[in-house]
Parts: sequence; C-alpha cells; structure tokens
Amino acid sequence: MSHDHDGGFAHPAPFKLLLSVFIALVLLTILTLALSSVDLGLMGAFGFWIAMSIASFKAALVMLFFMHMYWDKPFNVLVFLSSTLFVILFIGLTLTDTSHYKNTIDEYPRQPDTSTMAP
Amino acid sequence: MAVVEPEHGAHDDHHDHGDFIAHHFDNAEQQFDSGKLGIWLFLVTEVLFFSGLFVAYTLYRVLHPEIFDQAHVFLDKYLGFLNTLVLLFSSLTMAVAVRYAQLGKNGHVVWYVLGTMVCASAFLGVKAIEYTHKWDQGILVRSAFDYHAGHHEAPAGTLAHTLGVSEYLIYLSVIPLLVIIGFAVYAGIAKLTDKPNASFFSVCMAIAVGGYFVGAMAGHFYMEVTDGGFGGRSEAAAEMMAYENETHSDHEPTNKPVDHHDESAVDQQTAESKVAPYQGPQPDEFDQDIGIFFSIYYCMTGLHAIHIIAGIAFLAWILWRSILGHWRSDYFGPVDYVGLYWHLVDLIWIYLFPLLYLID
Amino acid sequence: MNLFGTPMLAQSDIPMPESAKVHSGSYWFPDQASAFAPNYDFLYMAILWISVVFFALIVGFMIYFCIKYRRREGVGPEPSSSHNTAIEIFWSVIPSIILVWIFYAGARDYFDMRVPFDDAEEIYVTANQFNWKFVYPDGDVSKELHLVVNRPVKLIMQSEDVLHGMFIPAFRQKMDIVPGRYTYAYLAPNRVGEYRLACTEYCGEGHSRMRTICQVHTTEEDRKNTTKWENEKHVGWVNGERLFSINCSGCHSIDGGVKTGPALNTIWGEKEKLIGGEEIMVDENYVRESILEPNAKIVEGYGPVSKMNSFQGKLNDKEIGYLIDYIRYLKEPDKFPGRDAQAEPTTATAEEAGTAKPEKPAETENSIDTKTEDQDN
Amino acid sequence: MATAAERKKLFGHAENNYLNCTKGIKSWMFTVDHKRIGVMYLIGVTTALFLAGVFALVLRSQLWSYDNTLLTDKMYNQMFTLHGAVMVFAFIIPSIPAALGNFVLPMMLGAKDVAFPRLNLASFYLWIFGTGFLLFAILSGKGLDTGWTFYTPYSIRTDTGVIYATFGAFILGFSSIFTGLNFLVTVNTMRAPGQGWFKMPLFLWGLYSTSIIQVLATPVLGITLLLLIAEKTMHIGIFDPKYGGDPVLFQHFFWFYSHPAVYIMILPGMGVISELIAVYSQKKVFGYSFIAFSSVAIALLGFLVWGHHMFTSGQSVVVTLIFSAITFTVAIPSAVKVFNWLATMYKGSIALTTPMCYALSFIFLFGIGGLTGLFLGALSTDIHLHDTYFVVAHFHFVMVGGTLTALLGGVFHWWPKMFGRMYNDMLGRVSCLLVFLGFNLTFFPQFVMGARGMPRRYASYDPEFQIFHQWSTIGAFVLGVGILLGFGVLVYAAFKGPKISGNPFGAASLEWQSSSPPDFHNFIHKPILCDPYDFGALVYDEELDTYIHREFMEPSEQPEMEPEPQVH
Repeated sequence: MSHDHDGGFAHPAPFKLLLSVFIALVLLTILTLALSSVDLGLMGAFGFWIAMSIASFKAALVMLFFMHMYWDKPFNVLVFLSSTLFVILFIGLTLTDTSHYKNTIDEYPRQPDTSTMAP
Repeated sequence: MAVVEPEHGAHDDHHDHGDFIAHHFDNAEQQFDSGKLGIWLFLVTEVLFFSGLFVAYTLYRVLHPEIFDQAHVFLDKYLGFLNTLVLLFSSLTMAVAVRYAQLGKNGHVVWYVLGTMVCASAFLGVKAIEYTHKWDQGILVRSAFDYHAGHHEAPAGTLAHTLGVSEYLIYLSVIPLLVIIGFAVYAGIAKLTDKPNASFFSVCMAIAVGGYFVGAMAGHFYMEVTDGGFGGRSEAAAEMMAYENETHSDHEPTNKPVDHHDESAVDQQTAESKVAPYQGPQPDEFDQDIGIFFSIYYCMTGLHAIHIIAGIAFLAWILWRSILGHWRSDYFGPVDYVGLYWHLVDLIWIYLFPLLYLID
Repeated sequence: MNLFGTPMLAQSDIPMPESAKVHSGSYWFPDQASAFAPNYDFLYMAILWISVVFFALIVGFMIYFCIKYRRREGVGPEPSSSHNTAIEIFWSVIPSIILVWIFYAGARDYFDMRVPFDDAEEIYVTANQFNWKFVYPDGDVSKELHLVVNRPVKLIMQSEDVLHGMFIPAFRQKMDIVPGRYTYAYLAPNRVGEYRLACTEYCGEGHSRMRTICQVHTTEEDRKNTTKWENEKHVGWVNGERLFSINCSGCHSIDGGVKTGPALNTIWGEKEKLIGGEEIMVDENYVRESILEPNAKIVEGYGPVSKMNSFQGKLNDKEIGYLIDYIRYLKEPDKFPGRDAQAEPTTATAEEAGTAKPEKPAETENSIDTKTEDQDN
Repeated sequence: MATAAERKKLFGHAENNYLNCTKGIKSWMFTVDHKRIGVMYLIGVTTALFLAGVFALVLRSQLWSYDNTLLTDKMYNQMFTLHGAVMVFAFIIPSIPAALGNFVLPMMLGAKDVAFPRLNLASFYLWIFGTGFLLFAILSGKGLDTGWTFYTPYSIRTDTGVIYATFGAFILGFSSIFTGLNFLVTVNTMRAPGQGWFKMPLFLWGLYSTSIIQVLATPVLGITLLLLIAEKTMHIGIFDPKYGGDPVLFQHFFWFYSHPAVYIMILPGMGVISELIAVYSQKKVFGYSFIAFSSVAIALLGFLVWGHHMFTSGQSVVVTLIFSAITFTVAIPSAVKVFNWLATMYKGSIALTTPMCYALSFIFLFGIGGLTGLFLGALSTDIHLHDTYFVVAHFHFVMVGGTLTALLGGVFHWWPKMFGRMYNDMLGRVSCLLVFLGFNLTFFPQFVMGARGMPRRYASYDPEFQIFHQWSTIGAFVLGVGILLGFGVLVYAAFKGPKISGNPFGAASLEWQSSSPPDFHNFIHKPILCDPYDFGALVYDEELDTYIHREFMEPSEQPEMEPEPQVH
C-alpha cells in the first residue's frame, strides 16, 4: 500500500459504492430464493452448485468492498483466502475417505433407536 | 556513524504520535498494519473454526442426502431470507460506519454502529422465533428429536398463552429484557450524576438490544400470518404432492394442506395402502437419522448466533469509543477490525442460508 | 502364559501346548505364522538397514567434526562456503529415491493384507468391553480364535460398544473394530501354533486384559475336536440376521415397509399371490428357490421381471438355511431362543441412553480372569 | 563507536533490567512485557513438565513387572491419559514457542515487544486457565481415562471428567492460537528496518512456520472439542455411532489438528538447534534458505498427512495410500535440515558447551525418531507397528528427544541473557549426559517391544516383555534425575551464578546486542543490523568479557586478529 501523507492509510469507500453493493447483494439473495422455489428438481444437482456460486459471488462482493480487500494489501488477501484452501483440503480428503467406506456402514444392521424418544 | 543514540529520540522525523499509538510501534501506520494483519489472521482462525461444521455438513449431505431432503422442509426459507436481509443491511451500515471513522466523523459512526447493533439484535429475535417454534414441535438434536406435528399451545393462564407465543420464547426474551432495563436504569442514573456520555451510551445500548424485540415481533407476525410459518415447506410440499398425485392417480388424492395441525393425518397415513404418496412430514416416515440434520443446523446456527452476540459486545465497545470521539483519519483501526469481524459473520451466513434453508 | 515360545518364557513353569514350544521369534519379531510375515520382516529389515547406514553416517560425521574441529586456542573457524546448491540437491534427491521405494514396497504388501482372498473362511468377530467372541461358519462359538493351517480366513468384525483393535503379531495383521459398521481383516495362517491376539485400540478399563489366543490347528478335525467350544450353540437365526443385513436388506424390509421387493416379516407360512394368479405357500422350498432363481415365481406387484439377482454360488446351503431360520424367526419370534440364549453379552444400549453408568466390573472382570487363568494354569 | 563506559552500559551486566524495573507481584501479573511473560511461561511449562513427568514415573513404576498391582487398571488409564494430555497440551505445544519464543522473538527482530502485548498476556492467562481445567479433571474425583486423543465413542461413554478436560484443551488451543497470531504479525510488521526475511535468524523461521500451523490447525481442534462436548451432553449424532454418527470422522477431525500439532512441537526445536549449532561452531549456517524453506515446507506438508495416524482405523484403502505417499515427502525437508546442520559444523570451531551438547544429542535422538518414522509411514510395516510400543518409542524420540532436548539446549543458551548470570557448564554437561543416556535407556527397548507386538496403553502385559519394561523404567528415572539436575543447575545460576555481560557466547543475532539481563525496552540503543550468522562482525571486548559488534569498538581497540571465542 502506498503511503501518502495527506490521506494517511485510510481508504474510505464511497457511500454510493457501498449502497450499490448492498443492493446487488439483496438482488442476488432474491435470485437464489427464486431459483430454489421455481426449479424444484428440474435443476437437479446443478441447483446446489448454482446456489453455491451465487453465494460465493455474494461473498466476493462483501469481501472486496465491505471488507476493503480491493484496497487492502495483497498479503492480507492471500492470508485470508488461503484459509479456504485448507478448508477445501479438510473437506476433500475427509469426504474422499468416508465416501469410500460408506458401504460398510450402510450394510451394518442398526437397531432402530427408540430409547430416547420422548413418550 | 553515531550508533549510540537514545532510542526514544529516534523517531523525531516521524509525524506526531497520536494518543493511541502503543509504545512499541514506530508509527500509526505500523500499528494499523499490525492490527489489520492480526484481524485477518483471526478471521482465518474463524473460518477454520467453522470449517469443522462445514465438513460435518458436507459429509452427511453427500452420504445421506435423504435425511437432508426430509429435514429441510422444516426450515422456513422466508424467515431465513428475512434474516439474510437484516444481516446484509447490518453489513452495509457497518461498512458505512468504517467509512465515517476513516473520515474522522465520530458522530456519524455512532449512528451507523447503532444501526448495525439493532440489526444484529433483530437477527437474534427472528432466530429466537425460529428456534422456539422448533422446540415446541420437538424438532431437536439427534438424540432428543421427537417431532410431533401440530400447534403447540402454551398452558392457559401463562404469559405465553396470553401473548400467543411459545413458552420458550418468554424464557429467551428475559435476557434481553433485563439488559434493556439495566441500561435504561443506568442511563437515568448517569443522567442524574451528570455523565452525559455514559447516559447517551446506555440509551443507545437499550435501543440496540431492543432490536431483539423488533425481530421477534416481525417473526411472530410472520408466523401468525402464515399460520404457523413453514412458508418454504408448504410450497415445496404442495408441489411435491401435486407431482405425486399425478403419478399415483389411482390412489386417493390427498389435498390436505401439509401443515398437519391435527393428529388425524397420522391416522390417515397409517390407513393408507402400501404405496402411499408422499404426504409431507410425518413422524413415522422419517429416517431415524433425520435428527442429525438438526444437530448440524443447531450447531451451525448456534455457533453463528454466539458470534453475533460477541459481535454486539465488540460493537458496544466501538460505540462507546465513538461517543468519546476517538476516531480520526490516522486512527480508526478498531472500527475497521470489528467491521471485518462483522462482515465475516455476514459471510458465514451467506453460505449458511442456501446450505440449510434452500435444499432442493 | 507362553504364547510366544521365546527362551525367556520357556523358563517359566507354565505348561503350554506342544505346538507353542517349537517356535521362537527372532530378536525383532514374533513368530512368522502368516503369509504376510516374511514380506513384512523383509521390509522392516530393509528400512532398518537403510536407517542404520544413514544414522551411522550422520552420527559418524557429527563425532568426527566434533573432534576434528573442536575449538582450540588461537584457531578460528576455517572459511568454507555457506551453501552449495549441487550438494543440497544431491542429498535431497538420493533420500527421495529411497523413500519412493519404501513407499512402493509398503503399499504393495499392504494390498496383499487388505485384499480379500477368493475362498476364505468367514469368521464373525464380535468385540465388546472386554471380550472377544468368534463365530464360525457352522455356528460354533469360541472365545479364542481357532484357525486351520493354510486355510485363508476373512474376519468380519463388529464392536458392540467402543473402538477395539484386532492384532495378531505373529500374522503381522491388525485392524480396528469400529462400532456401527463392519471392518474386515484377512488372515493367511501357514504355521501351526498358538499365538497372541490382543486389543490394540484403547477401549477402557480392561483394555490390557482384552487378550486372547489365536490357535492354528493342523486340520479341520483337529480344530473341531480339540477346541473348547462355548457350550451354547449359536442359533441359526442370528447368523441369518447378519446374512440378511448384508445381502437382502437393501431390497426387503422386515417392518412391513415397501422396498424393491416384498417385506419378509410376516410371509412365512402364508399364501402369497403370484403374478400368474396362482398362490403359493411360503416354505423352505419357496424361499430357497427364490434365492437361487428369483425369476421363477414372482409375487404379484413386483414383476413382471424380478429385479433380484440370483444368489446361486454366493450363498451356500447352510447360509440359505440360516436365512430361512431368520424368516421363520421374524414371523414367530417367541418360538425361537433369543439372543441371550447364547450368553451373548448384552449391548450397552440401556446404559448408554442416560448418563453413563459405571460398568459392571464384577461380571466382566470375572470372565476375563477366568479366561486368562485357564491359560496360565 | 562507543566509549568503554558506554559499552559497559549497553552490553555489560545490567543491574537495572526488565526483572527489577518494577516490583511487586502485580507488576508481574499485569505485565505486558514479552520478556516477563516469557519467563512466566517458562515457569508454567516447567511446572507442567514436572507434573506430567511424575505421572510418567508412576506409569513406569507400574510397568516394572508384568502384573504389577501398584495401580489398578483404571488408575493406570487415568495416569497415562493425564501424562499425555498435560505433556502435549500444557507442556510441549507452548514450551518453545511461548516460553523461549516470547522472550527471544521480539529481540531477534530488534523490536520493543510483540505486536499485541495485551493479547500475549491474555494467552498466558488462557494457558493458566486451560491447564487448570485439565488438572481439575483429576481433582474432580473422576479422573480422565480417554487417552489424550479423546477418541469417540469411548470418550462419550466414559463417566470421567472428559468435559472439563476437553474444555481445558479448548482454552489451551486458544492460548496457542493467540501466541501464533501474535508472532506472525510481529514477524511480518515489526522487523527492524532493513531486516529482510532472509536476514532473520533461523529460529524465527521455525517460530513463523509453527505459528502458521497454530493459526490454521488449532481452530479445528477447537470445533472438534466443542462438537465432542455437544456429543457428550446432547448426543448430536455426529461422532456417536449409536446415533448415526461416525467415530472415524472424529479421528479425521482430531488429526487434522493433531498431526500439524506434531510440527508445532518439533519445528521450534529445529529452529533452536539451528541457532545453537551455528553459534557454537562459529560458522554461518550452511544452506540458510534450504533450512528456512524446509521449515515452511514441513508446516504446509504437515497438513496433508494426518491420515497416517489412521492406517488401521477403518480408513479406506485409497485415502490410506494417499496419506502414506505424502507422509514420505515430509521426510525430505527434515533430512535436509540434519544434513545442513552437519555441514555447518564442518570446518567450524566447535565448543562442546552445555547447549551444544544438547544440540548434538538432539541430532542423535531426532535422527532415530525421524528414521523410525519411515517404518510407520510405510503401509505394511505400520499395520504391524501401529498402536504398539514402537509408536510410543518413535514419538517420544521426536518429542522428548527432539523438543525437550532442544528446549533444554535453548534454555541453557538464553539463560544468561534472561538472568544475567552464568551456570556451571560442567554440571550442565553432566545433566545433558544423564538425559541422553536415560532417554535412550527408556525408549530404545520400546522399539524392540513394539516390533515384537507389545500393544500400547496396557496396564499389564505378557511376561515376555518384562525385561524390556524394566530397562525402560530404570531409564525413565535416570532421565528424571538428569532433568532435575539441569533444572537445579539453572535455578542455582539464576540466583547465585557469576554475573555475566551481554554476549558471552559470541552470538551474532540481535538479541545479544543488549545488556544481560536486557533493559525493559530491550535495547538501550538501536541494535546494529547484521547477518545473524556473521560471526566475523563480532569482536571480543576484554574489559567486559563479552562479544560486541565491531562498530561499537574504537578502531584503536580493535584487535588485528580474529578473536578466539571463549568457552564458558
């Protein structure tokens, strides 16, 4: 970040920009909601990925402008985004494993659990 | 080369130290950069903290899609949507608060931080309605899951009965009520003892926590209007029923609304033939593991709610310092840091909303 | 208890089976009693020698440098380069190549240990705190594992409470037993004798007492005659239940619910309507036929072509018998001996429901103690 | 340049220093000074070490004979659990980073403090509370008998103090996170002007890599323990098979943290060793950037190998293969470090002082610990060795032979800086010898036992193994005596040892450019930035009996020849 002595290191985001980001976020939320109501099965597996893509786009908007990533040091951005890498790693390897031994769980006879059902 | 010079005279060429620069920093910018990196790293730990729940969610959703299909109809997506809007708006006010802190306009910061806090409380209010409604119906974590369809009436004569709300809601609301009363009383005392800042702060806090009741009333009103809520559910289930009715036209079509406010539906269900059409949620149709969805739901939203509460505490600290007029263009770090934290809470919700409420 | 045949133990007065005396483990290893053992021992020794060579080099240089370059009056450090990319790459790459080989060798042998044998004897293992139970294909039950030499075995293992681990050092085989699912272990005993079998996954108070024996017999007859079987013969329907859950439960329910195939809980002895309109009595023959030739007679509502695959060659007569027992049991459970009849330890269901209660040490410990003492004396 | 009087003020023995600049218990309890916090941590982790060490000796006593009745099975299980939990969570993880790191890191950077001093103090108090909760699990009367891993479903079924202990570990986790976060920020933003990344001492690289792991992995431990508490109190059905959960999933959660945590334990130790070898060989570290990058590489690769703790757990074959393959890649950077240390000694001027003796025994013991890792990384051998004493011996060679040895070496190295007094070097070396011999005697027999099939966590065992266990028990007591001796030597020195000046060992990193003990502000002057391993930049000041940077000497005073470093 360049350091100019007049403005200090603050980068106030323009009010209009923030407002338009908010409006975009609201519209995207409505879009997700609408898609989930309308499609119902037609989208199939894609529905999930579309919803996730929209959520990620919203997240990107929040991060870029609300969280000032747009003006922030690249190192900070790298630090934060690297966390998602580790989350993906965590999910990915664990899921790979469980999906491979899932069949051994499915074939195991489980007693229906009634012990904790309230009367 | 004059290497031996007193350390404390070494910074004369730097611009003035502000009041808030800690002794071990050379200048305001180093302090700000340190804080900023620190908060980003903290957010990294937060992301990884939540990651465990996302792993649990992903695994159970991939391995047991059926329990997610069965369970999500219990979540009202319009209430989720309302909460998303509230949280997005609070993010906006927070971002604006940061902007004014950067410009050194403390008065503006006060109002926008207050707005953020009201939204945060309102979010919790809506959440309280959602939770208590589920508790009434026995929609709990895996081991305690004991769904019983229908309206839960509070025993006659209780306050909950008079208000037409859940008993649990009354219990939950006691806490914010006490907080509000506490702040209101303290505001009066501070006023009398001539502490205008403290008085103003307490009034603001009372208003901020009051947002809880706004949210709760909005949620309750929605529940009343939709006759027990379940906006998402009735719609989805109705369409599914229509679909089932087409494919199984030889069977008695059941056009009964799916909210099953009476127990007769259960009997009807058992009387059905072997190949019964989908009827909406009935206790005996569930996979026995359906409660795991709600375990994950409660863990995720519960942990998120705890973060909201912590956020309110941080915001209160920012509010107080704004009232004292601490912020200026070279010292606004705390507002920025709390803002980043708040946006992260928003970010997590942005993912939770489709993951929990909008399962197809 | 001498299960190991080491000289150290041989000194003790404990009487031991003849077979155990002829074996002795080497310095590093217990007896080699399974087909996996030579591979394991080879790889172990290979890594050991690779490590010894590297270690000797490192420590040798370290000591040499300490002497040669010890600090002396008036002698400073000699100048030498502070980095040398060539040599650093050299000593990164050489170990890498060795590591790749170790990984390959380990993975290759691992596959041998985890891939099922074609015609393995299937033995069901049930572990609980802190006992073992082994159920053989013909329904015999024992508290020790009894195998026949050169007959490969598949252990189908389940736990009734917490994690356990099945470990037979002489076979170099180990597998955890995870509650809520089956885990499998494959054994290829190739040497007669008695070997240790121990629990290796910490399971609570009596963990270290959860030890038993794996005895490898010369012949099937030997096993049949010399083994001390548990008195209670395992009843058929319990075997059938297990087979059902693995083979049938995907398509047939036992609670009256509709799945791909008809529910089986109430059909025994009833007349079922077939597709052609005729009726048939559900009896041994019909069940057997349905398992082996699913298409022969299909119940109305599930046709016209059966979605069921034939189990010809997958289930033998004895197993089909167990399944028939199980279907009969489903209809009239009262007429069959319950699970408890086989002195099977009760599951901890009731205990687990509320706050955990202390275990019943008296019962459990006794059973362990008697077992170990039997062996000792 | 500075006059002799100025030099004495800057680099001599300081009577007014951080230890006595303010007085009273409150001035320590509420201090935000990183040096004081480091000292308090040192006292804290030493206490934890002794506590857990006593547990260990009780364990070893029980194992003296194959059917000993010193402890009941239940007590034995509690004892090894507490030994493991206290050692891991309260001692090893905070030991080098929080105690030595806190003291040394800001000074190595030429900074006045860490970036967030109050957070630093907070993390110390979190450590206190966390350890307190962990110990409360003992005092609550029920003990704790799950093993430090808290594996489900046993941890859900047992009625012992799992909730206290997990909550304690949860708090300790946050203590660790805050320390790591603080260090990351400090290294990033508070390096002395002109101190580039590759001008940092290698100890800082070790700490930096450690902090990366602390920040990234520890939160997962937090959520794992929270979920475990929820599972235990409410039965949420994520880990409990009775309610549709999956116990193996818990192991994934747990090891996603706990494997990287192994590197939290060893990486700072490696950093300390890099310093010690360089200083006591008076040689620039060989292959600086290889060592630096190998630390970061180990930290990142450490996240990809957690499944190697689960080869027999019911993990699928595919994932097992992946984890095994990646496991071997971690071996490379570790090996590179060892080779580079040796190359640093080559043609050096090696002084076998106490810290150097510890460093050499580190190389020996860590060598064994690392190489035996190969047996456990290879799949077929791991099947046999998993959950046996072989594993116990392996990780003790790494954690005790590695981390504890490095900690002792580091403490002996920086002790004169901390307290301004010198210890008895001969007794220090004797303590090192006792630790070395005792340690090998304790754990080497365990390799043999493990290979022959002795399972771990056994209160009683087959008589075959008795002789090995007896050797092991004798060794454990020798090890205990060695550590106590070292402790005694240090404590005596802190109060009664001969006073000493700023840089007695001729080390070139910045923390030595101060008085001993350091001033409250660390440096009275701005330290002169130089390469941390440029020992040629130092000259010997006879009057002060210490080494100082060449630029502080008058030209006339500078000796013409290189000074020979002195051995104390």
